[in-house]
Parts: sequence; structure tokens; C-alpha cells
Amino acid sequence: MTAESTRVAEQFDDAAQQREAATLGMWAFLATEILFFGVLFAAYTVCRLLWPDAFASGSRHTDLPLGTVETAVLLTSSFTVALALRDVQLGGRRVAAWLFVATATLGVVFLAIHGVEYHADYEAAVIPGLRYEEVGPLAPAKQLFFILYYVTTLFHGLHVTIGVVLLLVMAWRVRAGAFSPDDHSALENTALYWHLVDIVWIFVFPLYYLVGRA
Amino acid sequence: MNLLPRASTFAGHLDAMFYTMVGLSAVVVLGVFITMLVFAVRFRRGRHVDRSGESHREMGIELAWTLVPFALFVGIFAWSIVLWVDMRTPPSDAATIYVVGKQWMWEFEHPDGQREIDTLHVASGQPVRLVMTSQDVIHDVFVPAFRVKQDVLPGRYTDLWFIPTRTGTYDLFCAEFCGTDHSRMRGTVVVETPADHARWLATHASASLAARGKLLFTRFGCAGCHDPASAVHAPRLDGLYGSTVPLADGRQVVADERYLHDAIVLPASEVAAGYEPVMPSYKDRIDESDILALVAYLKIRGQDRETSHEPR
Amino acid sequence: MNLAEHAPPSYLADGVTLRSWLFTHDHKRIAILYALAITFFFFLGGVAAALMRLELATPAGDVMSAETYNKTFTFHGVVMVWFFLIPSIPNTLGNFLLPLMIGARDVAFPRLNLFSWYLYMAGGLFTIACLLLGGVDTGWTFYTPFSTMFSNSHVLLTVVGVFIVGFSSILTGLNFIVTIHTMRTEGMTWFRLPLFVWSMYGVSLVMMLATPVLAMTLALIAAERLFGVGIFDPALGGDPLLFQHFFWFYSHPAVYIMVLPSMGVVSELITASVRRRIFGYRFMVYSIIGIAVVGFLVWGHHMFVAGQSMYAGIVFSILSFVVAVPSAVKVFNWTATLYKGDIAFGAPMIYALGFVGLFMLGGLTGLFLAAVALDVNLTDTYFVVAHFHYIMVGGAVMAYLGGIHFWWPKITGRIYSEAWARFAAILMFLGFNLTFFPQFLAGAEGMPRRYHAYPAEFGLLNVLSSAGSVLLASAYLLPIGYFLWSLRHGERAGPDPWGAKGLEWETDSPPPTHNFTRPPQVDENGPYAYAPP
Amino acid sequence: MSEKPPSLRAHVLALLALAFLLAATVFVARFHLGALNAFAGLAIAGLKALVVLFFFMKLKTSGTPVRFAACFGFAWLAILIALTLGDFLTRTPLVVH
Repeated sequence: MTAESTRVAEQFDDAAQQREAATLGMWAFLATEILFFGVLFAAYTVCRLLWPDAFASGSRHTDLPLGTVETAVLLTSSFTVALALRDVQLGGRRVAAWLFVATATLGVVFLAIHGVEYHADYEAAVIPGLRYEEVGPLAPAKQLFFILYYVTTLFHGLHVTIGVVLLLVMAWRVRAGAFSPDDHSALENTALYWHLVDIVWIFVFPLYYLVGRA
Repeated sequence: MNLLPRASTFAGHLDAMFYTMVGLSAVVVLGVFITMLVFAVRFRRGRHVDRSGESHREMGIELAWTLVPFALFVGIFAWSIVLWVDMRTPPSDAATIYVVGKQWMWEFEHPDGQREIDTLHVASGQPVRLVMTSQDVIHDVFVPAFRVKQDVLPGRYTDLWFIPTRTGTYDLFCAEFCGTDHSRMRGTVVVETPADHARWLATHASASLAARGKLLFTRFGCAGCHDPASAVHAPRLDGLYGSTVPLADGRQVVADERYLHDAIVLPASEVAAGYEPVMPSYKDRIDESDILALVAYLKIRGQDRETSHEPR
Repeated sequence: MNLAEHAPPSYLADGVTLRSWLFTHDHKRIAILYALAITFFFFLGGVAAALMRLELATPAGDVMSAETYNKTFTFHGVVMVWFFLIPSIPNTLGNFLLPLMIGARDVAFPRLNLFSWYLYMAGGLFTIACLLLGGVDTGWTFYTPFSTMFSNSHVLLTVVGVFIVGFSSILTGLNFIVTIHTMRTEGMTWFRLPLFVWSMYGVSLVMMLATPVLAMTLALIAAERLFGVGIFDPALGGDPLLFQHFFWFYSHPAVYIMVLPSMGVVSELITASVRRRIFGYRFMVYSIIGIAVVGFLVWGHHMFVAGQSMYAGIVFSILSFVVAVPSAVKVFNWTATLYKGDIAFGAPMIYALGFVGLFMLGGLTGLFLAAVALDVNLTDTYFVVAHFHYIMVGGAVMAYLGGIHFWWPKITGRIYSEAWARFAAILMFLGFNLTFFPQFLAGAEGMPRRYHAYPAEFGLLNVLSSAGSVLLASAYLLPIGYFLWSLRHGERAGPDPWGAKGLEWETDSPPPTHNFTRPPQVDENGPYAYAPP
Repeated sequence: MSEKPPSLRAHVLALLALAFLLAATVFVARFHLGALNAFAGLAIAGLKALVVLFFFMKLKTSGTPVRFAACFGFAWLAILIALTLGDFLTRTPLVVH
């Protein structure tokens, strides 16, 4: 590894220090992301303990087949972005660029499927604040489930959207030859971000889709 | 706290603890202050003193002033917990007074139906328990002379208790910020001798809480559905209080105060098994003190106490 | 001028245009940008405080309406907490000194650092916009359901402002953590870091791990107001205490965001004025980390009478006592550092000693509030108001000003008027005690906080407090005068006017843009290697 | 780059493990297990997260500071949930005599 092959910002001594800072910075940022989502998971835990049946009933409103497909799509996209990164590390460019595009496409597919779910929810009138026509004994408490469901999935969807944009930018930059096996912190961080978005969904899935399915 | 009278059984205990801690704090403050002063004078710049040598006992000193305060803190903690558990455990013979807070006034309901606004009459020497709820935002009942304070929450009951010890008139403050006139949400607690209090209760005897509830039961048209003779298929309410109710969703709940309260305000939330969720919500049509009266009535409905004079 | 051609220009001389300031990546210039903005917000919040003391000078609510009063104390709280206290030391002194103290050329992410400042300003604009449109009346705590269903004021705008400034806080914390981990110069091991750097490390941890929780909670409040849905609303089966848990999960550690940096500053001030190694360096480090971590476990002590379970009260009470231990250790270590010192009583030392005294009083009264049974009577009264002002104003502001004095020659290259500075420091100490000590008494006698009008029996104590606030306010205005004067007329400072140790004193005053002309040397004697006289 | 790129095999195995765990969690959710349902769902989610963290996010080969950073978010979330539940689970219903 030669120092000339990487661009080192003036505050750093060398490329290794710069890379270390970038990686640690990203992980620190991910820790804050976990706490952002964490509030919603904590609220979920408390509300579900207070209203177990409403949460089971609310969960049965979600679309299990679609949810499963969404999970599979995101897990696969984590795989493709990891492959893309590996390819860059091995000196690849074209395949890596296409893998980034593929990852972004999977992200778009995820958003599209979720859009279908939202539409079905609107038809079924289970969107509090917008169209909520649930009646029956559990209706008020089920509203809590749906609020948390929407805030969590919308916030997650926002992250997916940002991720898709980032991935496409990265695909373009990879194609333009902006990275080398020695110098690709931006790619690594994008991949880390995308994996975290995946991890959040890994927890959303059992908590919102799998309750009361027995 | 010389201005503040000690008018409940808690006050003496809490003040003892308060002043002990003031004393301990004073010792610490003076100790550190004097040490600093001595060092500051002795080692001020320009003065010729021996400044050589480093301490080699740092570890021991550090451990000492880590562990000694900690031990002291555990002691204070233990003391305060004993008092705290006592303050949170009302005796079973306490007279229950219902309190409703709303922007910006207090309503009190005595067990026998006497109602007061912003003034509360209690008898000295007799334990009193306040069971409280709010109609809008969070309020807080604070009686400094009794050293008691408890937030009053909407949608939930909280409680506090005390035994007044000195007759007199004491301030009651709302201590949780509740909007524009928070600082005017004040009241008074009048502590009387038991004899005076009995006289007060007698002269202010209105219909008992349950009796008022019975009137409301008719006025709100509850009987239209819940009367056994009604054509509507609605749950019977006789002897409901304290029984176990199977719900439409398969759960079972005990028909306690919370259940009855919610059944009036949010009837759709816990529908009894075998009934349609047809009851309208009374959420915006009835205020909390009327609900209290209704609940008090429902508690005795169907019991002998309601209609006959036979001994129970 | 010959010399100047060889030496690199100081960071102040390196570009004079507005553009060179607003687009700078230099941590020192960003620190100055923060200092200007923070000073502005400090006086804005101070005006609100003055109006409150004016209103409270008499028992009747006669100066302003109840609604205006409520908006005033809310504005005071919001501005002072999020736009002054939390960013004060970390974003000004921290930004300026952190890279210097560890021998780095800049922070790890200079552009992110500048972006944080713009976020701070954007958040500030929202808050000022809210003030201009009529203000907000929920108190800085935004308790539900008042803030979501009942308040008719501009809750949403304020929430957005605080949300944005939260990101500024998170990004600064992130930047500092990475900087301390990766940018230390050759030989600067963890246990050779000055305590100020350690305190920045602790505070950054807290900023990063607590602030997201606040941001998301405020977002939920906004959702409740916008869509009329809510998990904090009891009418929907939600629980207002859930809000309080989330809020205090941030806002209690936020107290440590304010006070940990002060502890770091005071450790530097005392060692430099005493010319002696800090007593028990490692214990000082452990106590910083201990406070940062255990500080997250005690939030429930704000909710002892809020309707929390009795058992939760017990657990949070003992944890609150535990977090007081490291603070006590720090006070004892500062005192012990004076022993066999060579003590000079310049303005920084007066501030530092003032800090120790006021912080000690604030801390000890904190124990009263941690003792759950005593808290029942004392919470939500002026006792609490006095307690946290002793920590935040007596503690954090004294340390902040002490630090500004101590590093003023480094920042500006000029020496301020020592006599005026000492006078201001002493006046501040007296004014502060006159303002806030009576509030302990009023609180112990049962005066509730956030009262626009109050019973006449508390009149005397409030008059004293209002009188003290006049002294305090004038003491705060004085430094503006003599600092500005020193910029033009002050004596020029050499690299190390105090004879202090630490890498920041090895470079010029003011330092050149990339801090060091030759790499600073770190030896094995640690950060406070004062030779015995 | 000082670190060695991970093998393709490891990535494929990780994806297969994730697919298997996804199938498992959907399968388990179909049985009446009471509280165990929630536990199983979360445990499997935890396993999936660990697979992603260790293999895709390369925590397996990361340095100590990064590992710490990875733990902090989860640890602090655990504090938030644990102490909040500590209140909600120990509340005693109000008894009126």
C-alpha cells in the first residue's frame, strides 16, 4: 500500500488513520441510529405489555406473506452489498457497480411492496389519524399498535430511501473508478448503513408481523 | 422550615431526616471549606513553605473517600426507604376521599357525598386517603404542612394518605405545571377536631355519593338498557362490582373501579362476552366526579344496602 | 514583519472575509462561531430570567399575564438548556482545545464540525421564530398530555428547533469520540490525556447515546399534535409516564452533559493555578466515566411522585446515591490538589474555587432529592429550582467563564484586565448566592415552582432573590466589557502566560491554522508535569 | 488494504443461514406457544442480527473500539427498556377498601 494511492485529508497523518476514523465514526453513528429506533421499540414493549390482545389482533392485520417477502428481499440486498464491497476489495469495478445497482433495486422493490401494504391498510381503514374505522372492544388499544407500526415502518422506509440514493451514487462512483482496494471508506460506510437498516427490519418483522399468528 | 407547620404524622419524621441531612451537609461543606482555606493560606504563591514530596498513599486515601461517602449514602437511603414505604402504604381504615383535578380547580367528594370545591375538610387524628384523578392534564396535590405530594393523572387513579395532627387551615397547591392558571390552582385544607368535623359533615350532608349516582343513573338513561326489564340486550349490573367478567375477546377481568370507569368512558374497549358493543361512549358527556358517583352507586346496586333497611 | 513571513499566520489572521469564517473548516474558528452564537443565546435566556425575577419580586402577578409568564419561563428553559448550557463548554472550549490538547491538526471530521454549527443555528432560528410568533407555554419538559392536546401555543416549532439542535449535539459528540480515539499524537496514551479531554470523551458518549432518544420522543410529540394520535395520551390507552421516562432518559444525562465538561475545565484551572499534579488522576478519570455511565440509570428520580411504582422509586433512589459518589470523589481530589501547591489566585482560580463551592452545595442538596421520602416534599418546589441552578449556573456557567478567562490569551493572544476579572468573579459568586440560596428556603417551606403569583408568606425570600439577580446580571455583563477592551488594548500574550503544562501551551498564542509548527512532544510524566518548585 | 477480503463462501453461507432463520421464525410463529412465541421471534431475530453483524458487517475482524461502538447502541437500548419496564411491571393496582 502506498500513500500516494489514497487521498488523505490534511488533518490526518496517513491513510490508515483516516480509514480508522471513518469506520469508527460510522459505527458510532449506527449506535445513535439504534437508539433512534430504540425509542419506538421501547414504546412497543410497554404498550404490548399493557395491551397484549390488541397487539396480537393488530398484528394479524399486517400481510404476513408480503412481510416475509420484504424480509427476504432486504436480507438478500445485504448479501449483494457485501458482495459488491468484496469485489471492490479484490480490485473489481464493473461487477461491483452492478451489484450496488442490484442492491438499490432490491431496496426499491422493498419500498414498492411496502407501498402495496400501505394501500391495503388504507382500504381497510386502519391508519390512525388518516383513516381509522376499526370498531369493537380492542379498537382504541389497537390504534396504539398501528401508530407504532406506521411510525416505525415510515422511519425505516425513510432510511431505505436514503440508502437507495446512497447506493446509486456509490454505484456511479465505483463505475467512474473513484475507489481502489486501498481506498473505499465511503463504500464501506454505505454498506454498513445498509446492513443496519436490514438489522432494524429483522426486529420489526417478528414484532409487527408475527404476533398472534398461531 | 420554621414557617412550615408540622400538621401530619409524616412531618416530624421527614423533618428529622431533613435536618439530619442539613447537619451532615454542613459538616461536609465546612470540612472542605476549612481545608481549602488552610491550604490556600499556607501554600499561597510567594510564601516559603516546604512543598516537596509526593503522597504515596493515594490509593488508600481515594478508596477511603469513595467508600465512606458510599456507606453514608446507603444509610441515608435505607432511612428514606423506610419512610417512603410507609408513605406509600395507606392503612385500611383510612377514610377515602375522591379528588378530581381539572384546569384549574379541585373537587373533593367525601364518602357520604359531601362535595367541596378547592377546600377540603378533614378531622385531626383520623387517617385520610385521597384517591385522585384528573379530567384533563397532569395536576399534583401538594400540602406542604403535611409533607405529602402526588401527581394526579388523567385516565388513571393515584392516591396518597396522611393523618392530620394539628387543627388549622393549610395551603394546598397544584405542584405540576398544568397551564395558564397553574399558580391559581390552590386550595385549603381545613383540619378540625373530630367533633367539629362530624358537625361539619352533618350540616353539609347532601345526598350520599351513591345516592347521587343513582340519580345520575336515571338522568343519563342508563336504565333504558341496563334495567332487567329493558328490551335491549345489555349486561345486568346488580352485584357486578367485584365479580369476574368474561370478555368478548376471551379474557377475564375483575369488575373493579377501573373497569367500571372505563366501561362508561370507553365501553368498546372491554365488552362483556355475549353482548354486542352497542353502548355509546360517555367520554364527552359526563365528567369525572359524576363517574365517581355512578361507580359508587354501581358498587352497591343490588345489595341490601340500596333498598331495604334490614341489617346487613 | 520579517518574522511573520516565516512563521505561519495565526488562525485569526488566516483570512479576514466573512466567507473565510462562514466556510471555515478550522476547529478554532468554528469554536469562535459557536462562542458568538452561544453568548447571544445566553443573554437572550438571561433577559427572560430577568423578566421572571421582576414578576416574582411581588407576590401578585402584576407585571405580566400568567400566560406571558409561562411562556417566559419556558423560553428561558429551552434556550438555556439546549442553546446555551449543553453546547457551551463542549462546542466552544472543547472545539478549540481538544485537537490542541491531543496534538492534532484538527478534529477528525472538520466539515461535519462546521455542519453541526449550521444545524445549531437552524435550530436556534426555529426557536426564535417561535418566540416572535408568540412563544410556547409547556415548560421545557413538554409534559403530555398538556403539550399534545391542551396547549394552544407553538409547541411544534419549538420541538422542531430542539430536534435539529439535537443533531448538532450528536454530530459533535461523534466527532469528538472519533477524534480522541484516532487523532492523538505520538506518545499521547489514554492515561496521559488531560482531564479536560477525558471529560470531553465522557460528555460525547452521553450526547451520542442520550440525544437520539430525545429526538425521537419529540418526533412522537409532533406526530401526536399533527395527527391527533398518540401513545402518550391516556385517552387512547397510552401512558403519559411513558413520555416522562423517555424524556428523562435524555434529560437527566443532559445534566451531566452540562457538568462533566465543567469538571474537566476546573481540573485544568486548578492544576495550572496550583502548579501541581492533579491528586488521584486515575480516580478522576474513572469518576468521569462512572458519572457518564451511571448517569443513565437514575432518570426515574424525576418521577418519584409522578405515579411511578413504589419499587421503581426505590431502585432509582439508590442508583441516584451511587452516582453522587464519583462527584464527591472529584471534590475531595480538587481539595487535595491544593496541598503543597504554589497557589496563585488569578481570576481562573477564583472561578474554579467558586465552582467547587457551588457545585458542592448543588450536589449535597441533590442528595436530599435522591432520598425518595424527602423528595416527596421537596420536588416541584423552589428547592429543586435552586438545586439545579447551583449545578448548572453555579457549576457549569462558573466553569465556562473560568475556562474562557484561562484560555483567553490562547484564543485571542491578549491578556485581559486581571483586576476587573477578579472583581467580576467575586461579584458573580455573591450575586449568585443571593439569588439562589433564598430559593432553597422558599422551596423547603413549600413554594411550588412555575408559579406566576404566589402566597405572600414567600415574599421576603423572593425579594432577596430578585435583588441578587440584579447583582448577578451586572456581573455577567462585566466580562463583555473588559474582554472587548483587551482585544484592542490588552497586553500581548506569549505561548504560555500562566506557566501551565499541556500541549496547547506549546504553540503560539493565538495558534496557527494547523495548530503546531513542529510536532508536539509528549513525555511519560503525564499531563500535569509541574516541577516541584 | 490491510485486511483480507472475506471469502465468497462465508457470504453465501451467511445468506443461507439468514434464509433458514427467516423460514424458521415464520414456521415457529404458527404454533401456540404462549409467551415462548415472542421469545422465539426475538431470539431468532437476535441470531439473524448477529449473522449480519459478524459476517456482513465484519465485526468478526474489527478492532476493539468498533466492537465497543457496536455494543453501545444495543446496551443503552437495553437500559432504556429494562428500567422503563421496571416501573410498568411493578405497578400495583389501586385497592379501595
